[in-house]
Amino acid sequence: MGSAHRELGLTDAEYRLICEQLERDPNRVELAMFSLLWSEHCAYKHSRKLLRLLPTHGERMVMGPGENAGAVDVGGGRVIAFKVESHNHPSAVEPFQGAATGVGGILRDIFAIGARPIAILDSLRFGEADSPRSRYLLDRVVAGIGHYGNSIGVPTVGGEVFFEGPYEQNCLVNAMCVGLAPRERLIRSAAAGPGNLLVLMGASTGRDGIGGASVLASAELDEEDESKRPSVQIGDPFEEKRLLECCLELLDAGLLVSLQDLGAAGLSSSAAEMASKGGVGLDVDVDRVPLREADMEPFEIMVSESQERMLCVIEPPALEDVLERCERWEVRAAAIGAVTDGARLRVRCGEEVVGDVPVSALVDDCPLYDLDPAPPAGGAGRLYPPPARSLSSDEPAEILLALVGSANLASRRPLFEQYDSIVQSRTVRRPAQADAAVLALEGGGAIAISIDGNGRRVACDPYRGAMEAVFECAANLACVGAEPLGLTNCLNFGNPEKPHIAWQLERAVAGLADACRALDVPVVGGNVSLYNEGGEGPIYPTPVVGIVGELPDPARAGRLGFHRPGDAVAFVGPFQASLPGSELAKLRGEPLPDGLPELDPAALRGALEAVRDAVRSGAVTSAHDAAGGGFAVAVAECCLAGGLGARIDFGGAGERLLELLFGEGPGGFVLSGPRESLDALAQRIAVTVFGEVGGDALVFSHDDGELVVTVNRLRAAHDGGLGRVIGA
Amino acid sequence: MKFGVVRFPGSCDEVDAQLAASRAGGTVLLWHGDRDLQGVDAVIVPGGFSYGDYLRAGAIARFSPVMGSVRRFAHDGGLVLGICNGFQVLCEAGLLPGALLPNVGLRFLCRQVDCTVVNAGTPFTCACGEGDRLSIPVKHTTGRFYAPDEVLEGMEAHGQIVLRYAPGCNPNGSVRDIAGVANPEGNVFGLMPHPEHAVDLLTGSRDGLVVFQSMRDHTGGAVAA
Amino acid sequence: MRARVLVRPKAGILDPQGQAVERALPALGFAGVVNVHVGRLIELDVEDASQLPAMCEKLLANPLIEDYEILEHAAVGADSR
Amino acid sequence: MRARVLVRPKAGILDPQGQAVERALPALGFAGVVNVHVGRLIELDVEDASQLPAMCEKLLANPLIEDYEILEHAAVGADSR
Ligand SMILES: Nc1ncnc2c1ncn2[C@@H]1O[C@H](COP(=O)(O)OP(=O)(O)O)[C@@H](O)[C@H]1O
Ligand SMILES: [Mg+2]
Repeated sequence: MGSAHRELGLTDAEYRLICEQLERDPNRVELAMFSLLWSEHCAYKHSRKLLRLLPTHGERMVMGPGENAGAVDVGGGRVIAFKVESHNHPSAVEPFQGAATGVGGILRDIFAIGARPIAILDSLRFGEADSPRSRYLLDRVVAGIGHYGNSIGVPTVGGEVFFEGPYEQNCLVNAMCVGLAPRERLIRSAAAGPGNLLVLMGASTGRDGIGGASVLASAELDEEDESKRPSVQIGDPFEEKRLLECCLELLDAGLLVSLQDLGAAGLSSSAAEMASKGGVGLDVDVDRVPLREADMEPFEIMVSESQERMLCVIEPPALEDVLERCERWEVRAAAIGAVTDGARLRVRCGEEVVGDVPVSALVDDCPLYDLDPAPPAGGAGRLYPPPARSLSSDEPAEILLALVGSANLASRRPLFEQYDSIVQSRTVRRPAQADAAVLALEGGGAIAISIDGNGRRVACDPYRGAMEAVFECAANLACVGAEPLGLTNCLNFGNPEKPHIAWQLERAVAGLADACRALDVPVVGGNVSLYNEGGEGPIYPTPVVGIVGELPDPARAGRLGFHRPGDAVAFVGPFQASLPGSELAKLRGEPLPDGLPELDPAALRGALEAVRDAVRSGAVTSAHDAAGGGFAVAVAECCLAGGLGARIDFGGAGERLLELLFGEGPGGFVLSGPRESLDALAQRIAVTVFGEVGGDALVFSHDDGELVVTVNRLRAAHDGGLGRVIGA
Repeated sequence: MKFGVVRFPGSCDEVDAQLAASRAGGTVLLWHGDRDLQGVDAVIVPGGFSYGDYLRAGAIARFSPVMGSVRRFAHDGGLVLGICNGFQVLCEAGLLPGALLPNVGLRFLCRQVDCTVVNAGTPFTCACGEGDRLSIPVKHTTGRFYAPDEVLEGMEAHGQIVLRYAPGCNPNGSVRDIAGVANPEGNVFGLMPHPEHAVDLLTGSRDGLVVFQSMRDHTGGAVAA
Repeated sequence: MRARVLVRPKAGILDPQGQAVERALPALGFAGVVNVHVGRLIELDVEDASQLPAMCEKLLANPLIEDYEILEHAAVGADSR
Repeated sequence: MRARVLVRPKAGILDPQGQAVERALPALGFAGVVNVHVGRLIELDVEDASQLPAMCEKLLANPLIEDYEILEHAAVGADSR
């Protein structure tokens, strides 16, 4: 046995298994294909068993995990497709192109099932905001996402950014895409019909990412980034725009039997997946693949990760029509092979067969590993060093200003203004107008989308932290009046071969599963990114959750800002404020607690439904959930969004003043509206009406006096917070 | 009234423009490779990233076959509206004076801005009043209008400066706060703000609708005459 | 023939990209750099070099805002890939 | 000293701009143009030219995906404005 397989990331045992499957040693082409398809990134070796815990059935679900994207029914013959995916490692290496190609990749997953991409969201994590590397990465990543999304004409309607030390050496760049399709246009990737043709469309194939994404995403980044550098892929949104329009036209014309994007592991993975799902074989002739560089070897062609390519199966008589339409869109297209009835993936180079493997060996036979979980010795506080202390005041007004201006809570305007959030004319709620993005659908109704995940809280308590992520995402939807239809997630974790990371992963997936069950929301798909570690340790365990919901009337979509002076302000929901693990605790440099307070899923669900109904019925003027920074920051955000002050009676807090003002936890909402409407809500959930909208300052009167901050001062702190980071 | 909306490879806002124009008349898409303008009464060159904005925004699109026809259409007095990338294309094509340069902030910027109607006498603004303030979004990286001073003086004198960013609202460093300009004859108009994204309160504002209504009113008048 | 076309913003037109580079350099420890301008470089193999000026005027540069300069620097192939 | 830095996509790395220009040229009547690449031109006055390579590595070019070439072409002032 040689050692090439080890350099390619395969263990000796895995290599032996490959030889057994083939009944001989693999040749170079075959080994290259196996090494990629059996990588963590493609084979989910350490996560597949866990993912089976997630609930994947729901009444409205149309496509679930296993397809390029999940999809839910939104009535009227329409479906919404969506998925979130990570591009962490490529973005750490080259942030602009890494983020751009991350967007390009998730867009392809959406149109691969026949949906037109209608929205992008991004979820980003960087090291502390005062780190030069974070600033550089933030600047380039946001520019890269904007470059791709803006140029291709898909609005970026939402997202989130957090700055925490553990991401310093391993940033997270997750992108979510949402698509819309008439139900009959949906298509699967399963190849079918022996004799049918395999057509490769889009960019020509170069040496991009040879050994790229797959290998990159399956090993820890270390000092030797250099050696991984030649594999940087460049995104070309202009190419993808034509490819997208062309694919949708081919689908509308009924010309495609199946469709699949090319992503990690390029042709190898796409062809193997299509064959596996269809229970057929495929012949691929690398001689017919349009190349960007001469003299590429067959193995390079098979694993190249050149962007902006799609693979489809068509019936032979359709070829001429397909090629003509491709030409009209200036999309390269070439028939590169055919469907066969043997269950083998055969690679040819003209007449010569240069690779021949059973499809099932590539796709199904990669060994799956059991995790060996154990909680970190000494708890989260030992695993993660406490953040640096940046705030020492106990004065409520100073704390409030520090929080609203802190990197994690400051206005995201300097970032989201770099994204086109309105193209395609559906955007009813843009960033900063409401807790979730709202898109009106042609034919009536609307959808709401949010993406959330607070790694610090998951680090404190993987199970409850992951549940909180789901509830927070659902709360954002409730605030615009939307009901969740389906959930996608991206599991960003460290090295799962380490017991404490395995434990984080296992507990977090259990938390996701239980929260989804509590809300009856199916998981329609997702992505897993492991080995996110730098020299100083693992990232915070970061499950990122994206939920799509629906609301009947876009005109009634909720807003977060106070906007009617004289409205009553109420705090509602089964919220239990607690400071450990909060943003304030972070500013104070406190260590992470071991565990978060227990939560009551049924009560949380009740609150979500009550808020949703209140928003939908038009009974309230504004709705906003209390998340980072707790209740006081939530109220401040309502003031900022509406440009109005408020007077809040906060008597009776006593010793617990700071905890009640700034403590965090799920299930709390700030609503404004007519007093009677808010009182009426009390039949369904806990409601405390304790204030009124008006004036130009936010005033909390408490037992020891008053906290008074003018909206202008809040705004200066809030607007300036990120400006310092991005140098805007 | 029939609006034709050009579609280049890489156009993004052509469907939005069609939707907006359909509130004022009929619409049809014009493929970049076709020379036939299908008898439209007005042409809209939409926003987006024609040819990826590669080389220079609008530089490649202006050579497409449809633009030859648009040029003749404009010379014959037909109404041509260029929005954002369309404005860049019309400048590159020489149908409008000046050029668009990278924003002083160098970043893409998507923002609702206030604009002031400077000349309400054009076919594109005749349904407005002079001095009207319109809330319309911008979204571009290359929107800083530039023309040499002597050209600007001529433009001011001929009423070619049709739209300015309201004081304090200039998002890109455009000279003299210029947001939209016309040719001397007044039948070709280009602007960086996107009126097609301001035609419905549901999505934020309906202040941009007047541009399409003006075109319709103007065309209706011409037909009646 | 392999040719290079250098395109730069015309004198007198604000060049924020050049300014941004100029501002960034001192922070990286590079002092004494001024008058920075950022433009475009186009490299191409052309059969008939006499076409180059027209290509620049029509497509590669916008004469209203940009100056260009043509450098013919090698026989075809030297730099091609 | 006035220097010029030419920055171009590394060989083998996708160059979408170059491709777009190459495809556009024939339609404009310019035949026989191939191998088009689009990069950046940076012109600057620098006191200490020995700093230029470091400047390129750190700021002016992205060494991961771009090559650079330094042309020192004139004494300060010749081309400055
Ligand atoms: N965390 C997860 N939760 C649910 N489904 C997942 C998760 N991770 C991956 N999947 C599903 O596994 C399949 C394979 O994922 P992936 O390799 O990322 O697909 P693709 O190659 O199309 O991007 C997809 O259908 C995806 O939705
Ligand atoms: Mg896919």
